[in-house]
Amino acid sequence: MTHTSLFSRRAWSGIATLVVVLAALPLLNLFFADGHALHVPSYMVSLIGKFMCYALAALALDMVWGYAGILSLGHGVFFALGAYAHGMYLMRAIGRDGVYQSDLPDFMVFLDWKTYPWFWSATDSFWYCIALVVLVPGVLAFVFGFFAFRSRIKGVYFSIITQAMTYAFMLLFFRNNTGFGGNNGFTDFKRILGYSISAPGTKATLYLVTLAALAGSLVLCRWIVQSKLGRVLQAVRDSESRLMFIGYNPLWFKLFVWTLSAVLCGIAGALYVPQVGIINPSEMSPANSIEMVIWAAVGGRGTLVGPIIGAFTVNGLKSWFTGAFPNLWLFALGLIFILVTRYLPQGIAGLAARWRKEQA
Amino acid sequence: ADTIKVGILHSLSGTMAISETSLKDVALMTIDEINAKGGVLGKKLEAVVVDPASNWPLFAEKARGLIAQDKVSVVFGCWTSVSRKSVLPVFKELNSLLFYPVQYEGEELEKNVFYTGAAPNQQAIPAVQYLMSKEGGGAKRFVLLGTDYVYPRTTNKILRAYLKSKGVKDSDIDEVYTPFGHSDYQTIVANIKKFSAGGKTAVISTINGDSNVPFYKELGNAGLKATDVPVVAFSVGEEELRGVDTKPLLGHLAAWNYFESVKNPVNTEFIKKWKAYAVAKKLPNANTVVTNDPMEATYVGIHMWAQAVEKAKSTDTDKVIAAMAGQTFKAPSGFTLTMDPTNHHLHKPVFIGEIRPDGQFSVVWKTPGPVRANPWSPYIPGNEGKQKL
Amino acid sequence: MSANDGRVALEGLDTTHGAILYLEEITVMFDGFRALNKLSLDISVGELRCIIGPNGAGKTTMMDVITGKTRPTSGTAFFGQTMDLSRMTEYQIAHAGIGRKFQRPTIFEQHTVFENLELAMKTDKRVRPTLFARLSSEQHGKIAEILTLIRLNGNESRLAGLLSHGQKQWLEIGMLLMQEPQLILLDEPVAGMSDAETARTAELLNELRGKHSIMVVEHDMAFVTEIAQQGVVTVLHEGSVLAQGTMAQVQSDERVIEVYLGR
Amino acid sequence: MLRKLFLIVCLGLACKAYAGIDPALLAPLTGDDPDARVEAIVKIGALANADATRLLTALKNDALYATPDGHLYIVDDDNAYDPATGATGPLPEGLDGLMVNNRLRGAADDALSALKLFAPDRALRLAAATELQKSVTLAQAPLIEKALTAENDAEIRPMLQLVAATANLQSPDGAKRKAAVEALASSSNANLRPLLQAMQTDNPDGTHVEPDEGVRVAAAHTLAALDSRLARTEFIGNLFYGISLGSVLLLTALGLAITFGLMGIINMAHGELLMIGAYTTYMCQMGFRRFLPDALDWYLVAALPAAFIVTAAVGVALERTVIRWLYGRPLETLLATWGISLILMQSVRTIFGAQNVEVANPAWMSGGVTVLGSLVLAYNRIAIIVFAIFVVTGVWLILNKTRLGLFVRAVMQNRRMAGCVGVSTAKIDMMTFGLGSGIAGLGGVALSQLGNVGPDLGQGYIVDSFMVVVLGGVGQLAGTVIAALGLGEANKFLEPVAGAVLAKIAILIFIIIFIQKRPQGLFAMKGRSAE
Amino acid sequence: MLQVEKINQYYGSSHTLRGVSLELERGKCMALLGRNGVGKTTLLKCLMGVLPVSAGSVKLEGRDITRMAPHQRARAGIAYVPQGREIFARLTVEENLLMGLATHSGKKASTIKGEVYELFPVLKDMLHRRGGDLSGGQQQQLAIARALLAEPKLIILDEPTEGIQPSIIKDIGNVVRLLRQRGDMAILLCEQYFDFAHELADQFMVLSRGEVVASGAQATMNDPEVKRHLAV
Ligand SMILES: Nc1ncnc2c1ncn2[C@@H]1O[C@H](COP(=O)(O)OP(=O)(O)OP(=O)(O)O)[C@@H](O)[C@H]1O
Ligand SMILES: Nc1ncnc2c1ncn2[C@@H]1O[C@H](COP(=O)(O)OP(=O)(O)OP(=O)(O)O)[C@@H](O)[C@H]1O
Ligand SMILES: NC(N)=O
Ligand SMILES: [Mg+2]
Ligand SMILES: [Mg+2]
Repeated sequence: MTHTSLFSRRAWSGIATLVVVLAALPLLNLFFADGHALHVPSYMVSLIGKFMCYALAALALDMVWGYAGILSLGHGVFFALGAYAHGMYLMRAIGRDGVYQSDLPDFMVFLDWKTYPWFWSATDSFWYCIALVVLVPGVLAFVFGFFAFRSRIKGVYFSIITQAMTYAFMLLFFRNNTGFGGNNGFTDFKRILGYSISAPGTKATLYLVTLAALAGSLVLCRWIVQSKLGRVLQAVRDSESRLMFIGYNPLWFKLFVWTLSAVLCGIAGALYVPQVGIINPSEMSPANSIEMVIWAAVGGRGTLVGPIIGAFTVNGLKSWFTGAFPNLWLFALGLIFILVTRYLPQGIAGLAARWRKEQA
Repeated sequence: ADTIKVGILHSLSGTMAISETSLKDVALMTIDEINAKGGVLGKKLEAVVVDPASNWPLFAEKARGLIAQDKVSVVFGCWTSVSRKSVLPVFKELNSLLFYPVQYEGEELEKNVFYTGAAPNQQAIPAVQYLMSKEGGGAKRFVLLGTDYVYPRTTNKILRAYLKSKGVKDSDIDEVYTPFGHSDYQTIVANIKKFSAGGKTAVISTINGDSNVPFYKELGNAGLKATDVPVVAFSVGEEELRGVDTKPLLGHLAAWNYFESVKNPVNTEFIKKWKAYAVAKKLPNANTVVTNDPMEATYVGIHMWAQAVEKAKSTDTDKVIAAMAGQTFKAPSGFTLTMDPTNHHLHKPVFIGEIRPDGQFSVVWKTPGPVRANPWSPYIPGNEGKQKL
Repeated sequence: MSANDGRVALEGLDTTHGAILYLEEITVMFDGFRALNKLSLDISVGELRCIIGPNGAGKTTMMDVITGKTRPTSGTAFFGQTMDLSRMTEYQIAHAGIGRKFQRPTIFEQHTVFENLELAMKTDKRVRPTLFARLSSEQHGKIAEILTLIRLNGNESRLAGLLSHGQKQWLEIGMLLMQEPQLILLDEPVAGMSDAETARTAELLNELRGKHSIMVVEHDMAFVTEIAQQGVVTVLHEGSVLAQGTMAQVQSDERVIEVYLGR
Repeated sequence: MLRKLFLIVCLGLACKAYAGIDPALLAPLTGDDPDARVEAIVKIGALANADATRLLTALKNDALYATPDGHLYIVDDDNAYDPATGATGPLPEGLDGLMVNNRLRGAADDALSALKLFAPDRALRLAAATELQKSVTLAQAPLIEKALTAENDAEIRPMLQLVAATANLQSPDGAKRKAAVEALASSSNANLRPLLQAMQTDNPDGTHVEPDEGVRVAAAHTLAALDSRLARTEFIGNLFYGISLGSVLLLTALGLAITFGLMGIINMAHGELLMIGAYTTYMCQMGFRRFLPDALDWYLVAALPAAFIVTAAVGVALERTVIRWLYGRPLETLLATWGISLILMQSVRTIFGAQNVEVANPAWMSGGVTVLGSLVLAYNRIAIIVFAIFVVTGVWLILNKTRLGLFVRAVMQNRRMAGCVGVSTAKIDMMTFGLGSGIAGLGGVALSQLGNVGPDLGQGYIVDSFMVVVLGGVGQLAGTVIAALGLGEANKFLEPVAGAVLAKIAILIFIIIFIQKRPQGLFAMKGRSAE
Repeated sequence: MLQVEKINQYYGSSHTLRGVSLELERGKCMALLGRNGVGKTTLLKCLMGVLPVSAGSVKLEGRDITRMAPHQRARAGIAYVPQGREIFARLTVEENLLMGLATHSGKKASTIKGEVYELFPVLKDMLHRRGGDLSGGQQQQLAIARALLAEPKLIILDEPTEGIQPSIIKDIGNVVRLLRQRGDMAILLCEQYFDFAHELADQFMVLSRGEVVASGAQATMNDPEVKRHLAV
């Protein structure tokens, strides 16, 4: 029915509690020394920071997949482009502290480049790069989506061309001559806006910004899917042609959510790069994009919260398993994927919904 | 604690598992060996194995976990350059130690890293020198064939500069790249054949592991023999040849700092230990295991680190770094290797081997003694005077 | 292309010549098969036109042409004097004021009955207005009114996919009414309805008569007789018009009896 | 193979049990001086007798051993043959393999091929003539002339004439050079290009490299003729490479065309089914090595049914345990099969190790046939093309000409109704997935003959396979075939121009653009039935 | 022939069929009547096995088939013409007809009897067209033809006249009559078109909200009591 509030009161309080808890982690890390009962290891904080970026990407993917039924197997490219856009600034911010002590990033010195190529111009400005974070994935998605949706490419056909797109970008970025550091990508960042990138305070700030971005995006996405536009999107998913016969042009609706999703994904990438310390073309490999889909599916697509849970669960398990049983973890993870599909068709969020229903 | 923890950071799954898995096993064997002799500083070593799954950001995460959570004193690991680059900032930030056992493109020197594999001058340049020599066939034209990523690109840049300095014209050099996982070498082999019509040609291959088999198969089937167009590879060793039918490869070359076929008591012992270990631990295909260069480099690295800890009487990073300088170790390659006091690279001998039908290499050329590494290739402008930390 | 492209102004319909729809010499070929063969037909403003004809005569195909689903191989189709339907997309045509009920009920199965009606409602259907849309009480009223009319009140929050066949038929008619189109195309609206329901549908159509132009395809002769009244009934056969006239005339036409009604 | 060849040579060159080779000639071979060793080989070659042939062949094949005191033996299984005395005995103490490198091997090759020109066996002479085309020097000209006088074979003779002409290109005699250049007008040997081109150039002092005007003109002619022939060969070569790549793509995609195209399962484990097929091939090879070493060359014949059965069984097991719960939820199959893929890969890694395993081409699939002078069509490639044709035909027949095929298509379109007309849908689902998997297994056999066999084998093909199936139009067998061949050809014609990396990027962009034009793939379903 | 005893069916928590029982003899035709949404289709689906029943039993020739899968029921001799036709859209008309023979084997499985073409001449003309391309009425004819080819013991027809032109409705009526006269088949006909049902049925049953509210012999079908259950 028409929904008047974004979330139920219980959901609001749940989200608020989670945000507070998550926000507390880096502060506990900062203010309690190692060994104190309340100390949160910085390893933990950086891990959760990374997961939040993944969660944002999964949330973005869910907007197109879960609601508009557009399965993208190429969201890695938006994630990576956002990361590269921010990475350009971070590379410039290294200044003369690189191994070649040059104004240019090391890989350019190595390629005998004397000046920045055109697409690097003005990237020493933080705000310009932040604009690129939004613009580059956004414009790519808009142009790609415009032609694809106009040609009425749907279903697997669309999925496969998104895969082709990310694959092509990966190969392009692998080339040294493309100007993005080849397969080593960008790494060894030193500072951001003048602050040391490895300083605890900087890390905590990045973490909190990511948390804010994630929470903000969740609210934004929720607002969108609860609007009439959200219902149109679901109609696109279920019967696009019927929608046309009642006077909607699906092109613009799809393009809107597709572009929005790409931008959110780009922002996720931009937040990811300073926290993880590297961006390289393998983020654009088809398998990485498929993994994003997996996060959303495990969490429960079409639920917004589900993909966030999914990203945390899958990556959390992966982090734990790869350390705890390095030889067997793929069995465990694979089995979990199979069991989720078999027994939790709506993903983890579906489990919660079922549980709630049973309570009622 | 009564143990000293050491981290092992090699991919056990994903694309790099092919190469890295055996390094993990060698590391474990070496640690057992040291423990059997009483450990280090009277304590046993305890290995912490993790799987970064050929995923570069995961490498960084795992490195941080090993250092910060597991509190390891040192990490042995990485294979690809990008994995090393991704963990570097972590080691610097947390001031810990990484031993990197694989040949690489150079252009790097870090206080927190010890490089036990070859720098370009310890592998690539001697190989080309050999090819140009009369013994090596007196090659006049060169195909630089590689997988499209930084290691081949960099190596080839250095080689091109080197060849130019030897008077080879640009038109006599063909640089060709293929994507990762490329498996169709028909066109490239045909082009090599065409190119070789113009004079004695050699192929310098920096093709990454997985593409090598299809490349060599194509080469063999197209009738290009090593006597016509020799191929020298920098990433093909005994381990890679285990998965290849070597009949058509006879006579093609590889350049390394160690071959399993090198005959000396240390190596015999090393091979014996490894084979016994493989059987004891029931490794897959335990009866056919082989040793190779990065395995030797791993072995050497762990021993040197243990020696340095004994010398420093501490596992403290800075003290160990100081103690590493000038460490020596009698290596399976038959030489006593020295850790350079200033550049964190080993002095290593260079061998060039031809592939034998049994998948081993027969050494056809070697340096008289260990060679000092030049991580900053002099063939790259601007590198002069950068050879020290 | 601009965001506004194709959104033909609602006021633009020019019906000065009294006709709302002209089909001229429409031919549709499917791999050599002529589904429509130089079909010419026109419908006046406010007219209720019944179309009958054997299975496969091309009735549905004709509706496909009118709504932009199928492009004619040749011929022209005009909505009013000025709108060339063969150059417009499905949503442009819908927006211009042609609504259609399909032969097989097509509704949004994953949406509730209410949402189906809400989506169909006549309003600005561009992205931004949709994003910020809020139902006014007037619009609420309209939906409630239609719900009662199609007798799905009480079912409004059920998923449409769970309705029975006949209920889906009604929902689709409801959606059509929400659209407030000038020209309504109904493809077998009473198929699968009980006799009582059929009678109600006839009633409804008789009410709508004059307010909208309506084209009805049906095989239920009782129903057609009921709604055609003294109006024109067109008989299609093999892609073109076989006969045309009042129901009585048509029913006694030998050719129509031969190919369609049977003896 | 080589041993047989060697025996024939022996028999051919009059087996008058020669007293052996002069030890003085042999001595340098065990020494350290590379130049002396090469010289020794040339001298031994000049002996032109059976012993020389046997020795040089042994040298080439790493069968030459020496005792620490420098005595040479040819080792053949457990026997040591002394080339100096001709005596055969048990292996002496301390025998060690002679260090042979490419230079020595090359010298032995040259010496041998000149010798083989006189062998009675036609195949040997042909091989020798072919070999000589690659490298022939003026010094060898008299030898070739001599061989020519004795040669009557219709195929070898013209080849030898060309070889002679090539040798004579460097002749000091202008007339001879001109005759040679003219004779070479019909050659397709790319190695001639630099020589002919050199004749067109000037020395630094302004004089012509080729002093004779007539020779220069003739050389220009020959060069043009050669170039056009080479261009044609290259074109045909690209065509062949394209078909070959296309058939590989096809074989890898065909199983997916069934599991994904027909059944709608986004089968991310398809690659792993290919891999299992390849590992089955490996197991067959190992089995033959162990139990039927004499029939090793035929292990592939056993591998085909074995791979089909094993992968089909794996497929059936997967279908019964996982996939069957997911019909009608296609997107979720992606998640489940991804999990399956992880498990299968890790299983193989645990059982066989993370490294690649060795699968050798059988002898009859090694090497290739030379056509148009210089184009080598590899036997394994030809075999795979033929195999692809067989498999496609088979699949087509099953799907379109059998009742099973009809049921398969019906079930995939409307599972519920198929049940209502009496088709056991569960059985058909199982069989269809099994068939698709089995065909993937056959694809794996093919791949094992081209590239490496390792746990990650499938990962390299999964993306391409999906592209092929989708480009062709999901559920359209003919589309899959055309798409595979089209991509293969496009790739192989782009690659020489753009390089492998850019060619790959261009192909991906092409796919994106192509789908814009045909949003339902190459063989789109049209009309109402497509909805 | 067919005995249905007190079957109950639920969609989730909504009780759709409430203790429906019926009995049908060989050679007889039963008309199933009821307003929209009362559960007619649901009942037929339960008989075919497409939907499970939560209680009650279905017997065919004395054999309990309650737990059988649809394909087993088809093999036991039930043929089904579903509402909405459900032809195989991408198979040709001929292949669709061959699917009707799925329960047969041997030569019989590949011969489409000419009778169906006599009954539905249009199918013969369109043998190689894809089923999904046919017009709605043509598809309906195809679905009926497909069911007849199976030579079932019990044929279940869910609104077979929907979308069919009057002359062919008459033909279908004739066929049903013929089948009934042949006496080797039981016919369960769900129909909204009252006159059609009235003309063909031997007995009838009216459903309302999942319950049998009236049933009896054909003669009583026109009773106002019965009609009341059909009115809106
Ligand atoms: N895509 C197509 N390919 C081939 N033939 C088609 C296609 N679409 C429709 N037809 C044929 O065109 C003819 C007209 O079909 P149409 O659906 O318009 O008939 P109709 O008059 O609506 O029939 P009905 O009363 O049965 O609904 C039919 O014979 C049908 O088989
Ligand atoms: N899958 C389903 N889930 C839940 N409810 C359903 C489902 N299918 C049908 N229903 C409901 O069950 C009731 C009976 O539906 P059914 O299709 O059997 O009706 P019917 O008598 O055949 O009607 P009609 O004459 O319109 O075809 C209806 O109220 C319908 O809304
Ligand atoms: N360092 C390498 N071999 O990537
Ligand atoms: Mg119709
Ligand atoms: Mg019904």
